Amino acid sequence: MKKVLGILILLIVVCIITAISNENFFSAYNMQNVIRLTSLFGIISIGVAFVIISGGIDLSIGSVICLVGSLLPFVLVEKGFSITSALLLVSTVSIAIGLFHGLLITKLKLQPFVVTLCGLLIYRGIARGITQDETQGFGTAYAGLRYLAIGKIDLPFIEGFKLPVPFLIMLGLALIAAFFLNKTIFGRYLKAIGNNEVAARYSGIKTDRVVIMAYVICSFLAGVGGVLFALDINSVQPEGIGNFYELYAIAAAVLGGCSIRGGEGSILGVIIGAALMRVLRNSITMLGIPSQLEFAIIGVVILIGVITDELVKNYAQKRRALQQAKQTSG
Amino acid sequence: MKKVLGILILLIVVCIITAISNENFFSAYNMQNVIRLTSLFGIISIGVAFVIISGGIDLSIGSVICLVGSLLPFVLVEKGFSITSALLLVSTVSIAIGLFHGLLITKLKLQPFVVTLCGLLIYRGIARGITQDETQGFGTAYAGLRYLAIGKIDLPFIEGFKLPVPFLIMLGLALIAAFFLNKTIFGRYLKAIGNNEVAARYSGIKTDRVVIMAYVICSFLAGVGGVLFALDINSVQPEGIGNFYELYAIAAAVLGGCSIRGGEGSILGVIIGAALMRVLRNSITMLGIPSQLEFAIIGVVILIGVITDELVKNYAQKRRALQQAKQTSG
Amino acid sequence: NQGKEDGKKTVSFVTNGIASFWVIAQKGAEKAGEDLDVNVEVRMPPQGVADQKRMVQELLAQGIDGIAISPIDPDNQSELLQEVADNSILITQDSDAPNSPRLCYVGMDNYKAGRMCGELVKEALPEGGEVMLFVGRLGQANARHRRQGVIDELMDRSYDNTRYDEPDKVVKNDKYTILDTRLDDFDFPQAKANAQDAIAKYSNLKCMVGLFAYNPPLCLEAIKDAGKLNQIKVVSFDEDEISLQGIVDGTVVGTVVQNPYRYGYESVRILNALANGDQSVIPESKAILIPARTIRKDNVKEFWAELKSILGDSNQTGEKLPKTTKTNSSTKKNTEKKNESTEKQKETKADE
Amino acid sequence: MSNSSPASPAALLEVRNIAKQFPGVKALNQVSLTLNHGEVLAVIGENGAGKSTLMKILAGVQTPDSGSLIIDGKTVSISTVEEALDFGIALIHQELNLSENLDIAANIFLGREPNSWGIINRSQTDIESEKLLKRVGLNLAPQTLVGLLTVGQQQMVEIAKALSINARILIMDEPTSSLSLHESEALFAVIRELKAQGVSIIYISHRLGEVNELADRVVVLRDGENAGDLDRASISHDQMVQMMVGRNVSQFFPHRSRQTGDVVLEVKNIRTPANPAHKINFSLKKNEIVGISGLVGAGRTELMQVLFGIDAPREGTIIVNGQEVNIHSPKDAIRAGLALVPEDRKLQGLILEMAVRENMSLASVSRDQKTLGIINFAQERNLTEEMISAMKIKTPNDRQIIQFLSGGNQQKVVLGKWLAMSPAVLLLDEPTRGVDVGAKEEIYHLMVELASKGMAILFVSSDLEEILGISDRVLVMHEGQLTGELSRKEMSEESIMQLATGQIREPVKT
Ligand SMILES: Nc1ncnc2c1ncn2[C@@H]1O[C@H](COP(=O)(O)OP(=O)(O)OP(=O)(O)O)[C@@H](O)[C@H]1O
Ligand SMILES: Nc1ncnc2c1ncn2[C@@H]1O[C@H](COP(=O)(O)OP(=O)(O)OP(=O)(O)O)[C@@H](O)[C@H]1O
Ligand SMILES: O[C@@H]1[C@@H](O)[C@H](O)OC[C@H]1O
Ligand SMILES: [Mg+2]
Ligand SMILES: [Mg+2]
Repeated sequence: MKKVLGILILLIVVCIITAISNENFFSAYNMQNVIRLTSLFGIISIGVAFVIISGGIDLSIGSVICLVGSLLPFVLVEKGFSITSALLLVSTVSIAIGLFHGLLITKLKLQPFVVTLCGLLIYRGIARGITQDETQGFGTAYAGLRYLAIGKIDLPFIEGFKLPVPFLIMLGLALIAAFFLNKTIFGRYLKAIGNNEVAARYSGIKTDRVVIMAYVICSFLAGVGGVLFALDINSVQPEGIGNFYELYAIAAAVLGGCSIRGGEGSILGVIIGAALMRVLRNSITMLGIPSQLEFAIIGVVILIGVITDELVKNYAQKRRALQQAKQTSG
Repeated sequence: MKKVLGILILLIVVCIITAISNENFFSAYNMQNVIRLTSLFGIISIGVAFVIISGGIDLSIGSVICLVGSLLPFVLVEKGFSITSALLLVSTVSIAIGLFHGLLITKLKLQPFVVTLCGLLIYRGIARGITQDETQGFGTAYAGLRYLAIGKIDLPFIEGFKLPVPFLIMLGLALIAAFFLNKTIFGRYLKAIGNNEVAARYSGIKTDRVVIMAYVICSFLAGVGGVLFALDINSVQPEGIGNFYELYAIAAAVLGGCSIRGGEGSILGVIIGAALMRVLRNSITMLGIPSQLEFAIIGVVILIGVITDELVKNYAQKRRALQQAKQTSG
Repeated sequence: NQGKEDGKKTVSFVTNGIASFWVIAQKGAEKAGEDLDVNVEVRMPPQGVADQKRMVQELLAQGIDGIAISPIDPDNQSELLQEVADNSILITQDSDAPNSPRLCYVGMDNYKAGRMCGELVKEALPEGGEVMLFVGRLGQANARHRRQGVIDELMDRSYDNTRYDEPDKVVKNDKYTILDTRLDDFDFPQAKANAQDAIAKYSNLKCMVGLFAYNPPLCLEAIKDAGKLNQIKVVSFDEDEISLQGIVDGTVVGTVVQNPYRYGYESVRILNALANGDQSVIPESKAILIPARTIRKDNVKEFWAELKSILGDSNQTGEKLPKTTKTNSSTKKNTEKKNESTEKQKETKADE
Repeated sequence: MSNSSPASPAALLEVRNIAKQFPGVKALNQVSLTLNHGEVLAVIGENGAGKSTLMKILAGVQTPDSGSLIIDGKTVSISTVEEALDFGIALIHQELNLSENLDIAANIFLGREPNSWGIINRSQTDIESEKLLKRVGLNLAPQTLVGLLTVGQQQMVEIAKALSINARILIMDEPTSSLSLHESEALFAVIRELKAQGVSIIYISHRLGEVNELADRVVVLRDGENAGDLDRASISHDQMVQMMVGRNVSQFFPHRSRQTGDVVLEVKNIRTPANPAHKINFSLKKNEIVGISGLVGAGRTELMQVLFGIDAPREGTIIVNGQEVNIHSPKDAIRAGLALVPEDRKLQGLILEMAVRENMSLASVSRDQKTLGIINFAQERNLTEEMISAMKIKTPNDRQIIQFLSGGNQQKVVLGKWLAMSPAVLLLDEPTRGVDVGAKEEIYHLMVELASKGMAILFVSSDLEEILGISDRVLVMHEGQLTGELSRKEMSEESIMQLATGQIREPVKT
């Protein structure tokens, strides 16, 4: 909880500043949008968090989003698949990608950075090849399916505000993810491996399986993200969609307390990290800052975030060590 | 040398296949272009190799290229700087960026991945802010300066073929880099730190300085790359230039035998890696493969490269160990 | 190239990026290739100027017979264009480079098209109001010209395509306020988010102008989502299906369309003729202007049908297609640099 | 060849003709041994003899190339850790293997969490961990993060973890190498208790005293082969050494009194960051060998690290050769004439992927540089060759990658690296940890030789035998405090232990 506090405060501060300078920030409409996008980015960030906790990295998720996001409308609209078989297909594809990464990393002992960098190049290439770079969309059809991404649900007590459906999806996934991470053997193993793979192996853990599972989860959630992004924007340009999303997701995870060294991370933190990234981009518009400076500002805020985090952590560690010393000597 | 062999063979194979199917591949004109681009990418890859050998990573170089590449024409053309002061300015900027990264990584102990990811966002943002997203160029002026990037030198014996000037720049930088890496204390320290930073510190090495130096070299060479890219294309779009170049540079370094774990790497290998990346893209056009598939193919080739490399390395290690056993027991 | 041996020429069509817009152009180019028995290579550089340069040089290395290019940054690309002219045949399309040694230009005037777009805004908001612009990148010359055209039209300024309003300043007169231009770098989710953010921020926003093909549909999504279909008008550029449907439904005021299919077709036709030594294809004006057209509710069905037939089965429509535009008149207008919006409007209608 | 013991009906485990080839090394060649019910079997041998490899095979971490394992008379195959656990075999590895980000309970039950449908039963692990911690004498809450523990405490957690398995065969690979006498005693008590319960134990150690004290039987390995067995009656120090090394190691502790010279190092009122409550004062003379003794976590390493500039002291002064020196980094320390052979060879001492030559010159390369930072390769080669012959380092050549050398030879390279700097004061932190008898002897001789040539040597050791064996004087620490100083005459196991457990005593004037 403590780890999450810093970033939560940062999020609140950004919200307050923006709200003060523009009252529309807290309008139901704007909040709905921010929440919907936070949910989409949150979902892919949860996936990447699993991989980061296992001590790996996944640079390919932007391209997985691209591949899945292009394939879905492509097979539905151009190839006439049924919704079920289309969803089945894209799930299979994303899971297969994760499996592929996991196998190369565990069995061939390739570096995650390198494997997923190649993935980044390959999957987008495949998407572009299949679609011939043509923009894919659902036209005006598939309203039911699109409800998953753009639907909203009335809340009983709050006037005007409706909850975007992706938020519920994200919430469900986040709860499951948090449960897995904190309460199950899998989560325990994942953290152990991220911290010390050899120790985990010597304890009889089948580390390869756990690591592969992490990559599968990551790619699968990227696939879910790809589906939702496609349904949301209804217009997927294979060349452009998802570019750099891996970096946003990693940034969200790191902001949320995942250590790139592995072994550490909380799902709540990751969601807050993703929210901070989205709120920032929203705030930049709300505050009337030119688009050009958007990324510079996001970069600076992340940097400030991790620097403060580091300083606070150092301080906390020193205090804790001191207390510990007292305890043992006492 | 052995490490470089595999990738060299791959490069030659790709060249031969392309040349067989399209005689123009080996035409003087095409070779000049391939060599010029190889040189530009080679320069930035050398920089990133230093950081990788130190055990770090630099994700920001594409944005450094963008910042420097936009600043140079901006201050020359719009602000009327002299060539000397403009070059001085961009060198200072790129060195300052490296220093900034190095200090955050060594003194504040931030993760290189995170620091340079923020850099990736920030520097491009700054470039876009300064230039207001306007495309920057030198127009028809600055022919002398532009000679650095587009000039060609007659070779005494080879008819028709002229050597692009960037190749000479790259060659010079590569020789200096190889010298530093292999013949000087700095290079020795860098490799030691990449393998085991703690042991290096315990041996009296000021590891922070060496690491900072690696980041400075990397940013500086990215800056040199930025200058040359700008002079070459003469038209710098701040939001587009250099996107993903960090990944190409890292891929070239990894292909060339740098281990992402640090401690290992050869400059010759990196240059060959960069050449392979460029030749591949050229070949794809020459072979008439649709450009959509370009990245997919590059990704697959890199993957095959690292997989074979891994397999060969394993095999070689086994053999070497066997020989050693004979020696020690004999 | 295999083409060389059987005497077939090979020409290339180089775009400024990747977009469905260009896919239509590609169809046109390929159709011309078929009709005229010439090899066509279409190249779409995904990463801007550097990529474009590389692709062009690779084409030159292959000994290409002619290149029709949409230069991303014509002023600064003069050397590359010179290189093409020296080693092959150079024409420009979509975006012109008048100071280059190009033999001819196929396309429209983006500044002028921008002004047409501005007229649509005026039609949408006769009383005036707050307007937002959305576009992928401002680094691209055509985007800048379009944007400037819209602004100048709304500000009732003179016809001057060298003007440039800094993107971070609000431009306004007593009627219209152009609040901002938001960029998305071809990141579609962000393009939609930009539209949503604008709706959230400006409660008095009256009109959204999407300057790249994908922008208007995403603006429309955002407006629908916000339940503001009656309050915020969308003015569109290009012929995305959703934009066209929007015009049919009345949710989009209108769109300014180019004719990318014809850019492709004409480019190949001219290159082929030039490569075979036929100079007569080049008009005196050195420009084959295929002017932008304004599509409104009254002509959208007709236009859409035409578009569908082009894309659906180009074999049949090949004949119907060249609704040849007599370009001379419009070229003159163009050179007059006059801001006669009503006249131009008539002219575009006459094109139909 | 191997003299495999005859299969006795009482045998719980039989290892028959196990062979294991590593790339380049025949780690095990037809090795056999027998383990009976309820016995403590010690396995000894020099560094690289193959002890750990054999144990890893038993624990399912590695698979043998040939040979068979027989448990309860049945031939079995063990190819994973899980299978080994199923047979009741647990291994405490030579190196610590804990996840520092998890708490004690999580580490103890890692891989064997009590669970229903994958959901961990947290309260159960806490309760059981608490019991186990009491058993090994560790007074900590099960919820404490392992990363916060000292090395010794972590080792005790490893032991608790092994106990939790309720193994029939418990293998301990050098469990005491990071334990001090005190903790070692606690461990021995646990071992005896287990033995009484009928658990069979395989015990590996380089500390022959312990072996003597604990073992029912000893199996000796040499160069990956059986070198003989000893039963309880014939276990003796000399006999073990003889079998391990293949020769008599005479004069094991070569103490000779030397004339001491001037004071070289003076430490005044130093307060270390880990133990800021206490000020440390002592001095060191030329030609002197001073040992620092104490229990695990007594703050000895911390003191060495402060002296060498790894950690900054809270306050105090360090005086070398009469001059106060400012030490903020190892570089400063080196300049002042200090050198440190650190505690953890692999982590702090060596660049494992580099050659012997490059490791040897790592400290001196900047001093010996030609102009402009260019490495003087000839000088480097000469230096390395000199050291290799002077210290009798066993390596095919100076280009050998150092990780392929045995522990003792690696340690000599680390020593050589510092001797090349001709330091006035040599700091050694556990210089013989994990080093076999043969190499140990050579290191002791080297220390004595260096001291007689005028070097001042300060060495930390948890091995009381060697402290008593070669120090001219001993400093004893307890929880960060220097509790006393004993002259050669005064030192004994008892007097040291008194101080090490916190009974302060007036320093003796020398
Ligand atoms: N994974 C491995 N790969 C290659 N060689 C190995 C490996 N593990 C051990 N060896 C080699 O096998 C031999 C036996 O090593 P082992 O660790 O079993 O020795 P040991 O008797 O435990 O020594 P020590 O007393 O130093 O712990 C050594 O030469 C060692 O270098
Ligand atoms: N860098 C550090 N930060 C905080 N505490 C530390 C640090 N290093 C050591 N300590 C603590 O200081 C105390 C002394 O540890 P130190 O390692 O110096 O003891 P030691 O006598 O050398 O024992 P060992 O046999 O474990 O090496 C221990 O409680 C340890 O946990
Ligand atoms: O230049 C093209 C432009 O005309 C169209 O509107 O959008 C895509 C661009 O590439
Ligand atoms: Mg061992
Ligand atoms: Mg110690």
